[in-house]
Amino acid sequence: MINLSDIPPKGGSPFILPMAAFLVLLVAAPFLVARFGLYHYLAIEIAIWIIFAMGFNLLFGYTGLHSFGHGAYLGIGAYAFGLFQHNVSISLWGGLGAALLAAMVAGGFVALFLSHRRGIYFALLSIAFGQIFWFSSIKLHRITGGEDGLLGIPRPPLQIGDATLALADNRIFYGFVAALAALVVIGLWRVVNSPFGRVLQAIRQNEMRARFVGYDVWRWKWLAFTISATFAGLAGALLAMAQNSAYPDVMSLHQSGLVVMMVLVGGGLVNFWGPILGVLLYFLAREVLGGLTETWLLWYGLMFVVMVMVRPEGLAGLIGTARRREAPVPPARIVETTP
Amino acid sequence: MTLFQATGLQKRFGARVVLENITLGIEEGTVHGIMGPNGAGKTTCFHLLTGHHAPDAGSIVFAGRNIAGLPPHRIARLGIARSFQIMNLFDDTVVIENVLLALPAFKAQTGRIFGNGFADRTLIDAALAVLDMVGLADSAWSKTKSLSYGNRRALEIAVALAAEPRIVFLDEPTSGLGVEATRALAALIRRLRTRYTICLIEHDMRFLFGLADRISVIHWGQVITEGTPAELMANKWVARSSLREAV
Amino acid sequence: MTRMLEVRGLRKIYRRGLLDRTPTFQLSADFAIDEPAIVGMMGPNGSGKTTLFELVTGSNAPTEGEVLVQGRNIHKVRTDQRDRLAIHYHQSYQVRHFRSYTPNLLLDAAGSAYPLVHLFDEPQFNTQDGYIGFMLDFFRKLRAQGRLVFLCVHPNERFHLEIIEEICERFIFVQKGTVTALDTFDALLAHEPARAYLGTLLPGARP
Amino acid sequence: MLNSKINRRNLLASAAAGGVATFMGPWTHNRVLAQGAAKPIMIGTTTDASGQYANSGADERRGILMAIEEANARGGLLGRKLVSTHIDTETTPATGSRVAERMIQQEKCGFLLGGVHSGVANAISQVAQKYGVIYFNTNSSSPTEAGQNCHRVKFVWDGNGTNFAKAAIKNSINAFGGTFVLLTNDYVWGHDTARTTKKQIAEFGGKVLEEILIPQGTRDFTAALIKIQQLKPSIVAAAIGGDDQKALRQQVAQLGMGNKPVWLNNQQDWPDVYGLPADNLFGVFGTTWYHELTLPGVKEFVEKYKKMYPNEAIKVPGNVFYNGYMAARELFAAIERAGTTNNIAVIKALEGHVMKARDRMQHFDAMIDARTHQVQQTIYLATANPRPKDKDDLFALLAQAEPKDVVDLDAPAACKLESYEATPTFDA
Amino acid sequence: MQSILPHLINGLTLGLLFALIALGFTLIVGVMEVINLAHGSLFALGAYFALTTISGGPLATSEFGQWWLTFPLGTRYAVAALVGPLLAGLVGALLEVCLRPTYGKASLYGLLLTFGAALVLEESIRLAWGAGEQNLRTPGAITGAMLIGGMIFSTYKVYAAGFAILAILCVWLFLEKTPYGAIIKAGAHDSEMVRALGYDLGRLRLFVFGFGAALAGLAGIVMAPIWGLRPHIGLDVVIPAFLIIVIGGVGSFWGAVIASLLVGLSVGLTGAFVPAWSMVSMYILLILIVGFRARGLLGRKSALEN
Repeated sequence: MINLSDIPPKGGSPFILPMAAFLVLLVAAPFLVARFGLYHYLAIEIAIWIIFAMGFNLLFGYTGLHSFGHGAYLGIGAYAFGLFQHNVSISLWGGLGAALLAAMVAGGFVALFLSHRRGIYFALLSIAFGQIFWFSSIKLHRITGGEDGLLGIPRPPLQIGDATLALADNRIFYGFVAALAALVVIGLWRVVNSPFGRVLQAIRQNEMRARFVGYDVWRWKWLAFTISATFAGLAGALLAMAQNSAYPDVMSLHQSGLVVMMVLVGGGLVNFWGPILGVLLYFLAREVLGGLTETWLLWYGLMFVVMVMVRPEGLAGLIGTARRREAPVPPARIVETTP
Repeated sequence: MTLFQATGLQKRFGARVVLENITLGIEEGTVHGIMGPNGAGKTTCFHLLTGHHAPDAGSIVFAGRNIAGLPPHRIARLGIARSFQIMNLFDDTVVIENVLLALPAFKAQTGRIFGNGFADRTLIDAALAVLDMVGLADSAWSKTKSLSYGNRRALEIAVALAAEPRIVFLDEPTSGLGVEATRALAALIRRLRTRYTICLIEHDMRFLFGLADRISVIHWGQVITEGTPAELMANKWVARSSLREAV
Repeated sequence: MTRMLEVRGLRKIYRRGLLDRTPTFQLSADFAIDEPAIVGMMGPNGSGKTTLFELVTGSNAPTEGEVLVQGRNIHKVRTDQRDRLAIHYHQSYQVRHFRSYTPNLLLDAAGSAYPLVHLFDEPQFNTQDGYIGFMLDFFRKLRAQGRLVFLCVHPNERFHLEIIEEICERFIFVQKGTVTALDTFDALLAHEPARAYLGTLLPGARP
Repeated sequence: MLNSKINRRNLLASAAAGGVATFMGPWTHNRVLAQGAAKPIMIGTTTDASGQYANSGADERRGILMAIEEANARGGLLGRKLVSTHIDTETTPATGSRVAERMIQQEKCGFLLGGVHSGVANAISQVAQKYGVIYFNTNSSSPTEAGQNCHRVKFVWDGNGTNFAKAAIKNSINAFGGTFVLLTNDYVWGHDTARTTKKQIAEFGGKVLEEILIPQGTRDFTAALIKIQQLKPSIVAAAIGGDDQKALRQQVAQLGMGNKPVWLNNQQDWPDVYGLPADNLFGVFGTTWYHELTLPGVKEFVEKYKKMYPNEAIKVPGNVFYNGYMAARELFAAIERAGTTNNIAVIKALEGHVMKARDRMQHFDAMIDARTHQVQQTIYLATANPRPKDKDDLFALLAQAEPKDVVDLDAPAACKLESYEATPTFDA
Repeated sequence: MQSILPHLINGLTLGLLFALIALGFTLIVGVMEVINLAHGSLFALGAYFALTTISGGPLATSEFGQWWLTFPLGTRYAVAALVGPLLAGLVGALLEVCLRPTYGKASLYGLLLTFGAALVLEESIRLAWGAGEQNLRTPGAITGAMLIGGMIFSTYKVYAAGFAILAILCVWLFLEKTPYGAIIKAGAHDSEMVRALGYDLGRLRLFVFGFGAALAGLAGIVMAPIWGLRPHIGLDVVIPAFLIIVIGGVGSFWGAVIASLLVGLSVGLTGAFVPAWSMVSMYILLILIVGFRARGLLGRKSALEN
């Protein structure tokens, strides 16, 4: 396996080419979708899934914990946001705060059970908890609206100081989501390169060694799970705003499997940018293939199978292999460029 | 002064008693050897001493404190470092990162979720110094995977030393090494013995007899005998064996 | 005073099958050892040494008779505590596999924290590595601590006999299921089946 | 069958219309549209092609397509051709949301039709309301669709749980006795339907012995069936949907429990029962239409279906197809009545509109309720046909209820339609 | 007061059927340490192939088809019960070939590949047989109902449970009492040893995967008359199978059987007393058991832990 973030020459500095490319893409997206005959709402959904997938990859790719029930925290965020609007007050920041808190608490609770487990037992328990959340979201229909979903969730206006910006229009809302996505991606880039992120990666590489070097692995795994659940909660809140509703389906095993698929196809196991590539590929494939054939999932599934067979590192791995042919950075320079 | 004292350790796995009544003491500043034939329980004993397994009975006192049953990371933070027999490194990264992760100065700042873990020049220097001790400073920025077998062994030791331990446990450091590398390793341990207390599990008895101050022999899950190399050599059957040439 | 080990009217009969009751192998033993000692045991392959060890440690049930370790019938001791009375070492590890059809709840406690009888089944003696010396030290240490040590050897080199002579105080010779206790090394050498078994290793015989 | 030839042809045709737009981008598309006065009216069919209601989704879509083809054969609407586009809503509300956004924003659809799953229908209608695009919920029978979740732009075409319960309970108590066990799917539709059922039972002097909640996704009903045997009710009123219903039906048939006690199922959608053995069709259930109704026009309608879809697994039209067809046809009629595609004008043309029984091939006139936007129509009670004419003749009709007798009286209070002013104007 | 006995019987029956479903899954997991998420799709495939065999499928109108349809349903059903698993087994073998590049890599890859394969198989079923509900007909002799202690039980379910017991015993005997079983078990514990003994590990894996897939197909044929048959039924199957494996402990045959019975009992009993929670009860069971026993009931150490 290739390292997720080979020690970067400028270690953790956000001023790098891929970051610039990502930000440009984020800004250009509304124009690009129109240019390719797609629609704004798609750009919103992609940006939300980027937040979700990137947060998920902190757990999946960086810490090496294979959660298959992460959709649950997306859903919890969405419901928390909606319930806050319905029952507390119409407030953007309040709703986002509630969503983050709810997902963090739920993730933190589940992580108590999961952190001591490894491999398939971890995966299965994560599925079991995900299913229970999913099931509860349908079962508690008095609160959640059951399988019809929690409807009529408003998009509260964005208030910063005295300035107010209505988010009802998809274009403006996209701007808001994109800004958050940019913050999340920059933030995560800093996190994975920070001492904190280094320890997570060390745990992925060799849990036993990390323990004997003196890290309380259990606590670190708990933290990673909780943090990534919190990111999912943020994505969930934005999704609730985008759809004006919160639905139980996003919590289903199927959807949780999708994010794993996206992250893997994109190359999240080997590259920071992998999840973004995966999300883009999935959504574009769905729009383009889905517009041509109703059996697009068959083709996407086939592509996925072939990918796992021949190129399990995913898209980013493909790009990475091409790049690694270039000469490696001389070590001396790496040290020197750090202040 | 006895830095590390294990008394009456017992370990069962299901119905199987793997270790029985293990008692050994390690004096500060010495090299203590543990030897025994294959399958005699050496590695399990090692796992017990370093906290990988908790003993079913008995006590382990390190610097006046009973550490039996503590989780490995707590034991590690008390100043006990170990290497592994099956090499156990952070393989997806570069050599220096293995050492960095073990530095107490790095551990102190792992709460930082922003910023660069490698921006701190003093950390890098400290890690390089440790690598230099085992002769790996030149490979600091190479991929861990690309290291030769002998260098990986050296890195195992470097990771253990980076934690600035009071006692270092080395699990069969010579296994798989050639004559030349073994000799280099012996030289390295001789250099280290002035700074650390060392406990070595070894299969290679010549290596051990040449280095250790005291040796415990483990067989059938028990300490069957113990003494200085000279005391052990006094036995006529030992004197008849090829060990005689080692000392 | 209780005897260290008493093997009383012990018989083990293996039969061909459930229906065909023809005995295929029989072992009978009747001996007692009162004091801590190092006992050498010998006998040709298939003579029943390992069966005798298993019977003494309680991992094999006798057809009749009993084995008393310090007065306790080992077959009536809880299976998870039998190794506190007698223990069977197989080359480099310990055998702790017991079978009993009576639940442990109904059985007695061992009443000992460390095995009283140690049975070493053909330890690997190799002059090269020096472990012989450590092992012999260990046997002596056990004896000094008041334990009974059985040492089963299958001598095929002369130094094996040297080891036996050096360390063993008493001997047991097993031949075709018959167990003979012998008090001294000389008695062993005088025992006719033993002589036949040792053959060329005997002092004075031509190698 | 979803992917048989005729369907695929339609699919490709619509893909050609939608697909071209996809690749050329809306610029090209818009330029073409801007030039001609005869720009086509885009109709979005938001039917499920996968998931739990894939089969029903395909059937209602066939109905919609048949109505479109008829309208185009007559020269289109207001001199404009009708072009349909379809995207799979996957029986998933979140997908419905996205599909609606795409239909309106990218495909420039002026009208959306199709919906079986109430969650999907709600998701679509929320988006539709946001843009002011008229949406026809063709086949979802949750009472909330015309109650708390109603919208100014949404019209609900199917009879709902309340309608069926009202048609069935009184008759059943008189005929079979008054002790009930309720089998309720543990989600919104199940609970809503059960609530009405309980109310009806109380009103007509029946008694509920127990309500057994069945989680969605239940495959084995033995535990519930054992309980029913132990409780010995005279009637089991089941509100079980989709796949669960199919599994239940097979297991009840296996046990031979289909006749005693009497089973009152809610509506049985034709695609769900078509092709099943006769003993799977026990009990009394509701429907809005049947292809063997002895009413004028039915024969011709069935012939037309057979001609258009000769290779379908479903050989005759059923209630789901019928709803899809009728909804689309009435939409087009309303556009013509309004003389414009302006959404408010079309909505006003639809509200309160009375559809003649003869046109709808039902026993009584139907009406689009202006307060709830639900079509109030004839409800038929049916049971398995003991003497079928042919293998498609599955139902024996027992009775028909007049719309006024089965209307949901609570719905208008629950339904708060948005005002015309609060509904964005939209011209297709 | 309702009697609890019928519910216990029902729970155990359900458990046996779950065991039948999980049988092929546990075999593959045990030997190859691959979580086969396509298990449910192979289950569905087996039933669909049987369906087509019974009805004659595309050949129904040909001369051969007409001749075939003259046979009584019982005969055609019996043939279908052979053909279905066989074809499912072949698809399984094909899947194993696709899996080969993932051997020696993290177990995640095998799991993901089979996840993709499940997607592909389900969509293929939809293409080939349509999205609608299908009905697998069973011979008259095993349909209908029987009275046990005053309660009606489905005759078919009793047969199915009996068949499940038979299948469990056959697989167990095969694993325990035949040399093939010995090799397969050796493969589960130590693939090096299998190689050292001179067996072709590739062929062994192919066989085990095919065999496991065939068992899945067989379970599909047995379960289809009870659960019905639709393209997406795979998910209803693979999740219980997955849970059972983990509750029972990876690699333990009897662990899986015991776990199946536990899951059956929990679903059956909650179905009787708190029916709304019956579907989720198996997850709660999993959390309770795996929460306390890291490797399930009878699990041993496995590469899947990493």
